[in-house]
Amino acid sequence: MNTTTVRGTVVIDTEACKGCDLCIDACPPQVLEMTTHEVNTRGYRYPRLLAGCTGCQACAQICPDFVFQVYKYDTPLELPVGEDARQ
Amino acid sequence: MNTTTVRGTVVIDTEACKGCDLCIDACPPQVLEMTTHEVNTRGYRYPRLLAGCTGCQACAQICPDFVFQVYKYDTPLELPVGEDARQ
Amino acid sequence: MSNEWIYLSTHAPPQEPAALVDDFTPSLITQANHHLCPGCGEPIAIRAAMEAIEELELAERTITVFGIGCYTAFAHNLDVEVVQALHGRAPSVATGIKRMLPDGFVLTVQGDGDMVNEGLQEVLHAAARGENITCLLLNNGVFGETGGQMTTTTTLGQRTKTSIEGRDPHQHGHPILLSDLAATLDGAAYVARCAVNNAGNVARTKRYITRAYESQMAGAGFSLVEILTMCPTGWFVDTLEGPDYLQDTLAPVHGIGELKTP
Amino acid sequence: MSNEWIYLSTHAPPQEPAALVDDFTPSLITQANHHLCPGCGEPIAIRAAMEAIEELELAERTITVFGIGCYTAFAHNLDVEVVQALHGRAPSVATGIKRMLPDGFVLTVQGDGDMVNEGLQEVLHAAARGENITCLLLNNGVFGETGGQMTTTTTLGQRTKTSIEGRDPHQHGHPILLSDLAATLDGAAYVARCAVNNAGNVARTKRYITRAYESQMAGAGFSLVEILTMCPTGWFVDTLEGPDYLQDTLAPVHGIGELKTP
Amino acid sequence: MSRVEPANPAQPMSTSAAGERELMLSGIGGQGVQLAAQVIAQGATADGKEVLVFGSYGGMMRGGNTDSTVVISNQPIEAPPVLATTWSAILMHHQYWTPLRERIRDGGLVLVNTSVFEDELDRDRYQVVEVPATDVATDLGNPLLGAMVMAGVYGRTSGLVSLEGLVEGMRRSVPPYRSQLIEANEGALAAGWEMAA
Amino acid sequence: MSRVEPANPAQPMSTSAAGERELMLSGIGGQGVQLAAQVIAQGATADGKEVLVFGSYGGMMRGGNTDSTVVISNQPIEAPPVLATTWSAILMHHQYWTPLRERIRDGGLVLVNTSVFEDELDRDRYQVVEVPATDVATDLGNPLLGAMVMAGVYGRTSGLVSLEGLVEGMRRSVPPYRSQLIEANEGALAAGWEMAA
Amino acid sequence: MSDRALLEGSEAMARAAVAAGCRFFAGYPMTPFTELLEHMAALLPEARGVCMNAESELEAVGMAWGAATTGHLAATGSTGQGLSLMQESLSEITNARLPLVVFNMARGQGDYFQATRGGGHGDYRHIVLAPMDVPEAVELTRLAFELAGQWRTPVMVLGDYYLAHTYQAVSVPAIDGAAPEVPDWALNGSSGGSGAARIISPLGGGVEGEEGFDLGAHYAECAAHIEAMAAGVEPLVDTGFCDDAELVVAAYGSVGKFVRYACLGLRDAGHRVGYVRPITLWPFPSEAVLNAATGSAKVAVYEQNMGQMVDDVRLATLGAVPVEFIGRPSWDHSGFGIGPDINVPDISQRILEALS
Amino acid sequence: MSDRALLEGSEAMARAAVAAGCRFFAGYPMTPFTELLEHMAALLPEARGVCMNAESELEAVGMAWGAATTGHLAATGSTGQGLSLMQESLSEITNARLPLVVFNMARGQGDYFQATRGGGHGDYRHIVLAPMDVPEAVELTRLAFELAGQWRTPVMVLGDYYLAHTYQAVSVPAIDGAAPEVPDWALNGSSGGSGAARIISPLGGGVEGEEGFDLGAHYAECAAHIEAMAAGVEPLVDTGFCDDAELVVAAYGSVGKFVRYACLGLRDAGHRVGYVRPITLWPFPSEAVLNAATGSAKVAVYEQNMGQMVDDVRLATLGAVPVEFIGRPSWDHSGFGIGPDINVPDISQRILEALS
Ligand SMILES: Cc1ncc(C[n+]2csc(CCOP(=O)(O)OP(=O)(O)O)c2C)c(N)n1
Ligand SMILES: Cc1ncc(C[n+]2csc(CCOP(=O)(O)OP(=O)(O)O)c2C)c(N)n1
Ligand code: SF4
Ligand code: SF4
Ligand code: SF4
Ligand code: SF4
Ligand code: SF4
Ligand code: SF4
Ligand SMILES: [Mg+2]
Ligand SMILES: [Mg+2]
Repeated sequence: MNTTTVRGTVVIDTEACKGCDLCIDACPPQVLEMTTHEVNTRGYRYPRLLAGCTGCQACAQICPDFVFQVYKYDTPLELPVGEDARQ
Repeated sequence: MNTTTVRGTVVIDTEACKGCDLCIDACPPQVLEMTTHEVNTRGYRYPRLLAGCTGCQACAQICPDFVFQVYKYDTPLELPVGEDARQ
Repeated sequence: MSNEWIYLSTHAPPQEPAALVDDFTPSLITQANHHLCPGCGEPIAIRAAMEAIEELELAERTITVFGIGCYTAFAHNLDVEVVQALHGRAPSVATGIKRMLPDGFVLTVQGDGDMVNEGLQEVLHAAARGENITCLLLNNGVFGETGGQMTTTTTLGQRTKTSIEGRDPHQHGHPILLSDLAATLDGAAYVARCAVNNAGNVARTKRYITRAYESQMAGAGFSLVEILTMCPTGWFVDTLEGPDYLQDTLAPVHGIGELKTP
Repeated sequence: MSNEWIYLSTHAPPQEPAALVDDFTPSLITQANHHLCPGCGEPIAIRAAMEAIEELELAERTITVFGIGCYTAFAHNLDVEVVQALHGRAPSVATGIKRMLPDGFVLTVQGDGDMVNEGLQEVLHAAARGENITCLLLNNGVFGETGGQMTTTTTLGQRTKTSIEGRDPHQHGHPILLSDLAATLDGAAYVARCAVNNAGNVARTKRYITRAYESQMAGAGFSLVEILTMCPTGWFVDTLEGPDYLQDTLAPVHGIGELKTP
Repeated sequence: MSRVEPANPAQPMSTSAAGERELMLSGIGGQGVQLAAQVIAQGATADGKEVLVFGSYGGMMRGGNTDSTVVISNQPIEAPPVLATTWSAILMHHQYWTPLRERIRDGGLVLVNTSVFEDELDRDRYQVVEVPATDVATDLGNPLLGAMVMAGVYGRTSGLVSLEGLVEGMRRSVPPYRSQLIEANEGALAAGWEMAA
Repeated sequence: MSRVEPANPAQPMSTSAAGERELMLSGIGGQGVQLAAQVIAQGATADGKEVLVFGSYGGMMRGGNTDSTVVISNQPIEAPPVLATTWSAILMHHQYWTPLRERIRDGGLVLVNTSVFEDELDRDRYQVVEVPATDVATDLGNPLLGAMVMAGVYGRTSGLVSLEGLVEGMRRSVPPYRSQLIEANEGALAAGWEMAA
Repeated sequence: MSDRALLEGSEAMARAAVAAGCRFFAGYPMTPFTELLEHMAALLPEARGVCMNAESELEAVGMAWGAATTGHLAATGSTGQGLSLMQESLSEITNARLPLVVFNMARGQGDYFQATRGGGHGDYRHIVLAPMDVPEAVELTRLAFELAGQWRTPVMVLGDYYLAHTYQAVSVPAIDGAAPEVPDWALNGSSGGSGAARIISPLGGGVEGEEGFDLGAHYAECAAHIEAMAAGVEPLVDTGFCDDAELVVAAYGSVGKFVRYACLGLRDAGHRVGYVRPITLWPFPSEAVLNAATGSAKVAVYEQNMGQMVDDVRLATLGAVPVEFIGRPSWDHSGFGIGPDINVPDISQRILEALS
Repeated sequence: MSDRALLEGSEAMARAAVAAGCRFFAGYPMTPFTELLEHMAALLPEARGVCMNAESELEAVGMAWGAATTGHLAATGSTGQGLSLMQESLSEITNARLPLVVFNMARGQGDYFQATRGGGHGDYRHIVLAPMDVPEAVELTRLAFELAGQWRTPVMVLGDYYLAHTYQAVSVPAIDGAAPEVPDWALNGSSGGSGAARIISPLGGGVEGEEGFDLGAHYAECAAHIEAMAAGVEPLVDTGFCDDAELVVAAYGSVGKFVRYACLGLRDAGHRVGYVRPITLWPFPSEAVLNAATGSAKVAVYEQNMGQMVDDVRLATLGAVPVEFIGRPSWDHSGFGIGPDINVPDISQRILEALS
């Protein structure tokens, strides 16, 4: 089945997000995507994570509102992608 | 007898002079000389003119106290110099 | 939506063994929540400046002098000692501090309105004196705090609240390239310009700031890091467009790179 | 004395037919007698500035804005219109005048203390704006009026009342070369530096001043002529030594020549 | 202007402020509350009335609170920009309305946006006019027109602004780059005016 | 210092200023008038007296007027820096002395530099001591020492400064780069002191 | 429909300024002055005038100084800190005898002393006008330019955040682009070479046939001119219900409008209170204040500060009536001078306490 | 022979400052302040202190501000124009609660309002001490640093040309190079990283657990502090012959010494005149002035200006005794504030006129 190596992950404080989109372009593997309709209580859209995070911290470094917590896995995971990700 | 060509001359307002010496070096033909003992009412030594002025205005241009009036003779004079100048 | 399932959970730390490499609230910032606008570049720059202090272990000898601008909100939100100066006057205040605490690490945080408009004389005199302090210029080409009016660093053609038709050299004059100007002064040891409009530039910003700090600690003299920051609100553009606007409007004039090193 | 007879009479105009080419009181100066010190370079520079106005026939459209320094004595001694500004503030005042009288000819006369200390920001902002005015800097490297203290243009090693051991870069910082700094600004059209310490330099000074005036009248933008002037009193040297002191102390650092032409 | 006549005791003004009618609007950012206040105020001005408006806006944050005060009168306004009580109110949203609750005077007029508003009203103290403004606006094709609908209703029920005034006021208030909305706004004002019939 | 005690009426000072002795010096630039004033004042200070000096100097011009006022007392000085009258005077030159003429009080003490001074003195109003100061100084090898000679004479005739005081005062007053003159100055002071014998 | 317009205070003042002949403005942004600057920038070009985005307040006041020497009506302004930076120039512009209008959009009322005593060095005063609302601001702006030109002196219009940001329906005279004619003392270069070229200097004019000037004489003239203004400028004041008032409340500016409204309410409730609202703060309407106070049992002064105008009220009454200060500084988080205490109930309460 | 020295006022004040623990000074030359700056530059290095030749007054006061945050006693100063330029900072330094001594070597007495009301924006006051001569200046300089440290506020020493350039025999305490100990509020970087890093700001400290600050609360504290100083700082005054005086003359500073001397002479001549000389100008010694005035028929105020302190005298007496202003601005050509009128006969004459 299709998998991808995942070296890291992030915790996203969606309530702190102001929906500026800066993190989306900043993410090298492009694994961040903004919500299209969902907004936080202040009415802002926020990012969500796809499989493939490298834990590079780019999102955290550029986020003006300190929304990200970044983790690096001690040992990388192999996660299914595409249809295979469906449980 | 020894003469020199004199193209111009100056009138010196000795009372306006503050004895700074700037005109002496400024005079290209070096025909200005400071008094050694004589001073004006304010106690300043002042310049005097030897034969040979060219009317170049250098002294007037550099004098901080506007002491000089400069004339250019319509036709240059020949004035005796050295012992010959003695009447 | 249909393919919601492709997203990973990001609500809590991972179950799997993993190392926390970046926490929500950056080092030496007291609390993450602040009132600056969405997409503002200033918090990014301030984060880099604080992380560099932490990494060089300068926190316990640092005094940061703030100018007046939007960034001033962070004066009361840092875990390093702070002196709040008046608009434009930070370099003189920093001078008084550094002269009395030669072993201290003294920093100023100022904007373009603060440093290049109101305080141009202060920073240039400090640079000429070779004052051993580090000044950070957050340059967004506008007075953000007061609503996006033209500053001396606004580039030609740039539209601001007070240059609606775009900055016109005949009416509004030419922009001042502060770093280039300061670099010509003998007292200036380290001068560099960078930006926070993309991940690479953010990393570079932190690198330059670190070098500036090192040069102060080495007693090399005056150091300045100019950081081009996004101001979507003052530029009247969407937050998403901020980075490109910076690249296309400010960066071509205020060129990025190290202008002077010790 | 023995050879008194060698001197010509200089008490009255010559008997022989002759043309008056330079009168006691220079053009556009009201009266020759003034209270500046013996050997001061400032009256020489001001004479050149006024003669250039006369020669370009600008007298009836000139407004001269004076800063505060010894030269201020001439503010009340000129036959051109004058506005007395505060210490350091002349360029902004000149700006207000020029903007309201675009066809006027607007000049500032300032010293190094006035323009490079108190008013550095004013002149640089005016230059960056490309303000179509001409600024004359009478640079003697000291505050003459207040007794010869160090200014920002004082050269390294130069002894002044406040740098008794000579200017030390660590304690007093480095000199600012104003013309070099201003020349880097896009709004500056004509920038030149000269001196009045000998006849040749006085002539050159008048030449540069004339070019600066012409560039303003051509609407080229900001023009600046820096004139190195003797201040024997502030330098604590004999008037006779003034010119050489200038040559050896100021001129090597504040280099003479045209830095920028339209 | 008699106020700037040289020193001499002015005539007592008795109850010169009696004719003043206050309106306070409350809602959240993005609901068009400030625009509605402007439209009503500009409209009353166009009608030749004396008008005062003082708005506060909770920063740039989307979803922040926003409120505004309008005073309309036939004589020079005596009221200062900040008022303790009001004769009428427009409630676009409940989130930040609590401070306003106590300020509404007995016998006053309250317009409430029933499409969104979720809270109790002291219906015994003042007249409540229920307006499903956001719904009506959505039917008109744009939920953001809700504030315009409210303005229309307010003009008629309060009797302080004519429909012509409101339309003129709206034209004066809409920024050029929004001019494409003028027609829709006019429709919403008219709709509100009709509802109040 | 009782003057800066907190608010309460100070004791009347009766004639506390009675013991004060004033000296005004007048001359032209280059005669050493300011130095003489300093030497006398420094001398009195060294003697433990209360002293005040206020000098004016007519600009940088050589030959400009120069004058100075010195007040000496055994109690804190009540006199302000500018005085209308004086008990004593030292006249080094006549050029600018006119304003001083009227200021000398009856019964005062006037030292005049007869080598240069050319004007009338109201000898009936005050005691005049004639001192050919410049000549004496020239004999001592330097005409510029005239002021020192005068200081010496003044110290003794006025009884306000001791010779030791004058010498000490002179040492304190002479700038370092003039230290080679100290010996000559001391001689001139002594010579003046002797003349007054 | 009338031709009147609903204008924000800042815009109304800007229109009134240009309508009054103002042709030069220079300023630097600062809340609540910023909008006035922006409106001047938008309006002046229409009238063939100049508005400069000065790089700082020091440069703004310098530019206005220069423009004023050309005889065109010039203005500048700022807020708090910015006004402080201008003090050196404001003092010397007065000695240079130049007309200038200064819009002081203050934060709170802590700057009364600076405005009325002159915060700069030296012995000068400015005419100070303090409107309570937008219509009055329009009228006083016109008056400010009139007085500045008439007396050749800086005139300050003292406003605040409330005034800057309140919209009111007002009619402002139309702006005619006509170039206002220029007074004879103005500079334009033309007197150069005449042997008697004009000079405008805070040190005074030159002395005939001499280098330099006579400072003593010039400062004496300046002092005489200040005294002439103190005597010649009719101070404006607004009073109400004072004839039979037990308590007279004094207040100025926007806060004065709150106090005035509070008094209205208290009157309707039957309390014998009156008010006196100085509109001209210098020269202070001492006579009117004394008249208003006379017959009352007490004067209460309400200011949004620690008590500054209260000095002028005491100097006006010199003990004739007891004077009590009932104000206090009041600031919300914004720092713009909006006062949580500045509301009618609180003010009425303080007045009632003073009354009892 | 004694250890006392004959010192020019400027030097005596400089020595007194360093002896009082001053370790930082920054200034820009201006007559008659220049010599004080030059003497500080010569003296401070001896005491391991720092003296900066600031490039302007704005930079001088900024440098002093910074130095003050480190807890070392700092001072600056200037004259007229220079003081005006410092007003913005002097106002905000007060709100930042920093000790600072400001040597205001004024030209004439036209700057009394600026000194006592605060020429800057906002609602602040400085303690102001005005010596009449060199010995008093030495004592008040010491006191100024003491009060600045005690109250954490700027304290101004107000002098003039006469004070700066008069030599008097004085004994100034010796300078000990010992580093004075530093107060606990001072910054040195050490609290960084502790989770509660110190901040010194004119806007006040931060709010626990929140971004930002509470301006309303801070300004209220500042106001309370000013009131505490007004009540807690004991104002100094010098009075003489007031008990049985028909006329009491009020004056301050150097001019006060002329007036004092004139009164001495008039007393000896049998005239029933007394004098009151406020030494502390803020807080003003109102009680002492009232006491001095009580019983007299009139108070005459002599100032070298158009009348400024006269307001404080009137506020102190509130009509209890008639107050007449008998001063006037007086300037010679130098512009340094030397007054041709400032001499004992003229002053005595004015006093006699007021007496009759
Ligand atoms: C002396 C003074 N003038 C004006 C202001 C008003 N003011 C506050 S912030 C600001 C603009 C700041 O611009 P900048 O430094 O570029 O910071 P930004 O807001 O762009 O981040 C101004 C003009 C002030 N606080 N002080
Ligand atoms: C704001 C201000 N600060 C200080 C002064 C005092 N001051 C008068 S002239 C002068 C120095 C002028 O130096 P410069 O401009 O070089 O002229 P110079 O005397 O050397 O010819 C100073 C500091 C002043 N007049 N105004
Ligand atoms: S850490 Fe790097 S890879 Fe992971 S989400 Fe952030 S930017 Fe993308
Ligand atoms: S950068 Fe931060 S604030 Fe902006 S969208 Fe991404 S998470 Fe939200
Ligand atoms: S330059 Fe002029 S002032 Fe100097 S010595 Fe010559 S004549 Fe005299
Ligand atoms: S005119 Fe020329 S040549 Fe004649 S004296 Fe002057 S400098 Fe010499
Ligand atoms: S206005 Fe600009 S600089 Fe200020 S917070 Fe908003 S985005 Fe940032
Ligand atoms: S001090 Fe210097 S600059 Fe001033 S007049 Fe004397 S020589 Fe000229
Ligand atoms: Mg900015
Ligand atoms: Mg100079």
